Amino acid sequence: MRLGLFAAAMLASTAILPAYAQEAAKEIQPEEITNVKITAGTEMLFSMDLALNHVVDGRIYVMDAKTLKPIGIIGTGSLGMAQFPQGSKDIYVATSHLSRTTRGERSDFVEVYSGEDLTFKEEIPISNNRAQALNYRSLFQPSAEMKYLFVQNATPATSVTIVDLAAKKQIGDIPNPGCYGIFPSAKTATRFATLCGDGTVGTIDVKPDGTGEMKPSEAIFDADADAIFTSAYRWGDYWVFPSYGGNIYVIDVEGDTAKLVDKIEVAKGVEGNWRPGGYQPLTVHDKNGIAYMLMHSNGTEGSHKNPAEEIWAVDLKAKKVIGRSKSVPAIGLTVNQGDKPALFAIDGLKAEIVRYDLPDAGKEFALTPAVAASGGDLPDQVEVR
Amino acid sequence: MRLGLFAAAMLASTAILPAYAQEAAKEIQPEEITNVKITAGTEMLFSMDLALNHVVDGRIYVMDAKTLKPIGIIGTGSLGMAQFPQGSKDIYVATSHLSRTTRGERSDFVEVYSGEDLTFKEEIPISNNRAQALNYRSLFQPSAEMKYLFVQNATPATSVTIVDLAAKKQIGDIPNPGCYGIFPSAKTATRFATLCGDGTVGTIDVKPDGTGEMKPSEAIFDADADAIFTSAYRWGDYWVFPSYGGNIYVIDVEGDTAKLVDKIEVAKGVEGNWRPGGYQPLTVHDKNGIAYMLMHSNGTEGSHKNPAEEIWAVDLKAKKVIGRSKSVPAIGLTVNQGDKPALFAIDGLKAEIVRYDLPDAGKEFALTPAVAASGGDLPDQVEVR
Amino acid sequence: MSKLIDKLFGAIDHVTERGSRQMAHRLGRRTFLSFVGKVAVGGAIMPLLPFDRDGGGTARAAAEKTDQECEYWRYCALDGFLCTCCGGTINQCPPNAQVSAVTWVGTCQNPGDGKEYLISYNDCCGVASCGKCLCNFNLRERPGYRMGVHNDINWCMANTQSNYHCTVAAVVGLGNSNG
Amino acid sequence: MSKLIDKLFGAIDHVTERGSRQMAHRLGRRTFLSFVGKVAVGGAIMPLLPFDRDGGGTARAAAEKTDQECEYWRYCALDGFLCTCCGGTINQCPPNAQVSAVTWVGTCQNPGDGKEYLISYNDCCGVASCGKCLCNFNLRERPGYRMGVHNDINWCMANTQSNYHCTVAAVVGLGNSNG
Repeated sequence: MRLGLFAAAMLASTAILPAYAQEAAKEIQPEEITNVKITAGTEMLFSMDLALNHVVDGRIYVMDAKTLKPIGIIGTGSLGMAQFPQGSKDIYVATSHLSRTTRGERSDFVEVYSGEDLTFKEEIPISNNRAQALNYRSLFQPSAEMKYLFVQNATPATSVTIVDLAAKKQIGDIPNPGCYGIFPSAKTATRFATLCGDGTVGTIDVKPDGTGEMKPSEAIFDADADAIFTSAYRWGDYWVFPSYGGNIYVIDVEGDTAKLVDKIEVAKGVEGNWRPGGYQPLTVHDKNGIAYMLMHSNGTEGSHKNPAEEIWAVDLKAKKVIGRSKSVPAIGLTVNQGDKPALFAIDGLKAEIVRYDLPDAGKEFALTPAVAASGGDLPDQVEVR
Repeated sequence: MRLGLFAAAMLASTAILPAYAQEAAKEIQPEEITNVKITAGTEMLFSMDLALNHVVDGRIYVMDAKTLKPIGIIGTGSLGMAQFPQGSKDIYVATSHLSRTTRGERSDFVEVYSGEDLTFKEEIPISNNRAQALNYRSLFQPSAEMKYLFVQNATPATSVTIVDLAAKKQIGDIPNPGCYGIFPSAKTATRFATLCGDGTVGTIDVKPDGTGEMKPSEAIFDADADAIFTSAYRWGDYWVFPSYGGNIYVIDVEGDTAKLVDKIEVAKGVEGNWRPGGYQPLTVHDKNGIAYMLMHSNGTEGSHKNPAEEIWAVDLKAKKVIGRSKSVPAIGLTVNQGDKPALFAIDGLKAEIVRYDLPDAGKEFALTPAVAASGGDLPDQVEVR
Repeated sequence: MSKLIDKLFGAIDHVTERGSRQMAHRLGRRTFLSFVGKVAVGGAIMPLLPFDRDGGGTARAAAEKTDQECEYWRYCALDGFLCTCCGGTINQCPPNAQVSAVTWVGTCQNPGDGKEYLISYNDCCGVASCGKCLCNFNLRERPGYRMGVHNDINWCMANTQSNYHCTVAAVVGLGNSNG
Repeated sequence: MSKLIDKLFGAIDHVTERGSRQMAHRLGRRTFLSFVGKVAVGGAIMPLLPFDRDGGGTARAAAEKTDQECEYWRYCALDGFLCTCCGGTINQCPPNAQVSAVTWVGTCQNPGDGKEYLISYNDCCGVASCGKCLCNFNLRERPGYRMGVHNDINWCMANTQSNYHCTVAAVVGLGNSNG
């Protein structure tokens, strides 16, 4: 029952409630009003909604990954980023709040929410310079061992805020001028890489005092001719990037400076000028070593955010396309990492999340449409854990 | 030019801008980027958008009343109320902001915006107990002579916050238990009336120290059998209320206690059981003494928010319906007060504002559809000044 | 029962502060409690409500509406987002939303048994507005001068986390609308 | 010109604080200004731009698009709400929205004269998001490591009032995309 009928109770005697309601109480067991409990171990799908029409009120729609039935919502403020680290039970949000909703003073925070019941746990103040951008997974990343959280800043000068998770405070703000995006080392908790406009990849080692210098790699890509998307996925210790021109760059950021491991020319020799497109155009099933890419035909300069017509499966070891399938007009894609893999795509036109079931490991590539559900007003990132 | 090209300038030399853009500057006069100036004397239409799907981010869409072309937007926070006093150049908003957008500490304010350029001017803190309700014009009213602003509170216990406009501060919070809505006296700046659930109308005189006692009228209406809507308009010194049952109550609040002046049985004897409906179901053209009402047929208990099928014109002096016309499914209605009157209706299904031109004074009632424009996500009040 | 009342009053004093405390004082504690006592603690051992909570079985067969549809019988005076579309159930808020401390009520007829029930419409609070399944029925709804049956206001008003998220519809008693 | 530069630097120092000041320092003041100088003050006395601002006349005849449509030629790299649908014009913010202190640029071909122009996309800031005429074209757009041509970020970032409202598209120079 909780506090349910307070209003009715309080106001009954002052003619605020009609007489019939005052007579209403009879011998019946009133229903208790409580909260839904999330079943432990539920695989969750997270649709990040930019909500551009109401940009101060972004949110994460949380769904059951199997059925896409709603579980709840987490508010993410103004152009907030979110992270759902595998192995963690928490959800991290880096965002901004304005003191008067759409105006007034800006305050930035890393916020921690429980992945078990979606409740707010705590907030860590950070400097007010984080990139207020569309949801790109590379703008907010945890380090190896969850020692740090890294937040990409832009004023528009770029730098990276370092949050110490044990101390629960910001310990540094390291410039990465001309560079953007955070790609942490898998083994070294103090190390991350960043993509630079001159085609190099910078590596930054965070010192205990929160400072650090960027060490450039050799030139790895050409931002004019074949720009790399900043939405990347891990494959083992590597980071896997799609490029505007239809290639996959496999980059090793574990060392002192970053190295190009492989460049797979996915679309080469295929008729129709197919290219990757969208905001999250590639995902990798780590165990199988298969990348899935959102591809559109007749690609041109400027088509790099076009929704997909097909999803391609690329075997990263064999370095070849192993399958193609029709797709909803998707602008974002992720894959779960279990033994029964499924793809989750953002239908950019319907603003829906679509689940495609994938064949078991070793079977031929095919997509089986399973379920679809609203992903919010303008979802631009999808994650699963 | 202002500060336009800062980013490009700043970043040009670091390979962040492509070479062609660095070469781009040629002999050409760059356009200056400025602000639109609103032509003085523009009659403005205000569509108040509840934006329930993003309830923290309510807004007023401001349009040119003649063309319904957009002029600008004023953000109104969480379930904010607005007032556009005739004769004033300012716009007043009573609203709430949360410290973390959708969570955290609540702070309530009266905010003042310029009616000349829609910019924010100042805010007056008020106690955090105002009614966070749909937009009802009676929940936020100025006194005569603009001495006070009155804000209806609900915790759910009801009271009225008194804001002294000269001192720019809250001076009182006067209980109106069992009552709701504010209907200021036209002549006495310290006096307002309020509707009560027992069918009386309370009158409160604000003392200089911000206190006051409520004096009940005789019973004026029956909240069970013929409840009065709380959205009312002025006709001279009177307030005009529609009722669920299809009547108009003309109430005089100028005296020590309120008095029923007239009860006009608008729908009596008309086939089809017509009733008023919506959130703002009646408006009055003060000079002509004509009330316009949103009417739906087959009215029943619970149909009082149904959208209109017709708009009826009621001559308040002659106490009779002088015309009926088809209407969009309207849930709100207002009329401008000039010599070329026009009605502005909220189409509740399309979320549009529709302008109907009215015949000149003395001519037969007819509605001429003029223009329509988006009123936001979920407009629930419309005003013109 | 005294524990329930203590809890209720404690919460009221805490959440609605001056206004409701004054009100309770003005009305007298006994009057204040007379209604709540009957509804909240009457017939405490009845094991089950006489209808199916998910709208299945008899009730559903008669009504042909699920609790994710506006026309479901319990929603006869509900204005808001159905929590059943937002991760909640007919009487449970989504995992992270506070149950509102105060409510409005409706009296709705269950087509399954033809009886009327008193429905408590609790808002769920403190989370961004859900935005799904917006419904608006107003049977016996009245303006704010009958606050206990008024649905055009945020009933999260008395919670520490006051943002509106969605609305549940719990049966809390038998009703009698006298028609 | 020095007045313009003072104004520019003053504003930059004020609004973007540490980050951009460091950046300007690191790059050197001369480098920093080399691009702005050319664009902002080149050919200061040309009376009119060689096309119709409202998309009428020759330009419109060729393009058949008004500046309230996404396909209008100036919007070739614009991602956001058109201010022309929000109470602004092609190069004027609505009355109460701040012009952004920083911008991204595009190089778009005007079908009216076949020439390419450098377009400054200024966001208008400090007012609730407009929500009308959402457009998204990305000619020569690049990720944030080429920040000056990146459009997936809030360019109100350097304003005291940082909320995104809508976007204008002002011609600030002749362009040359080399194809």
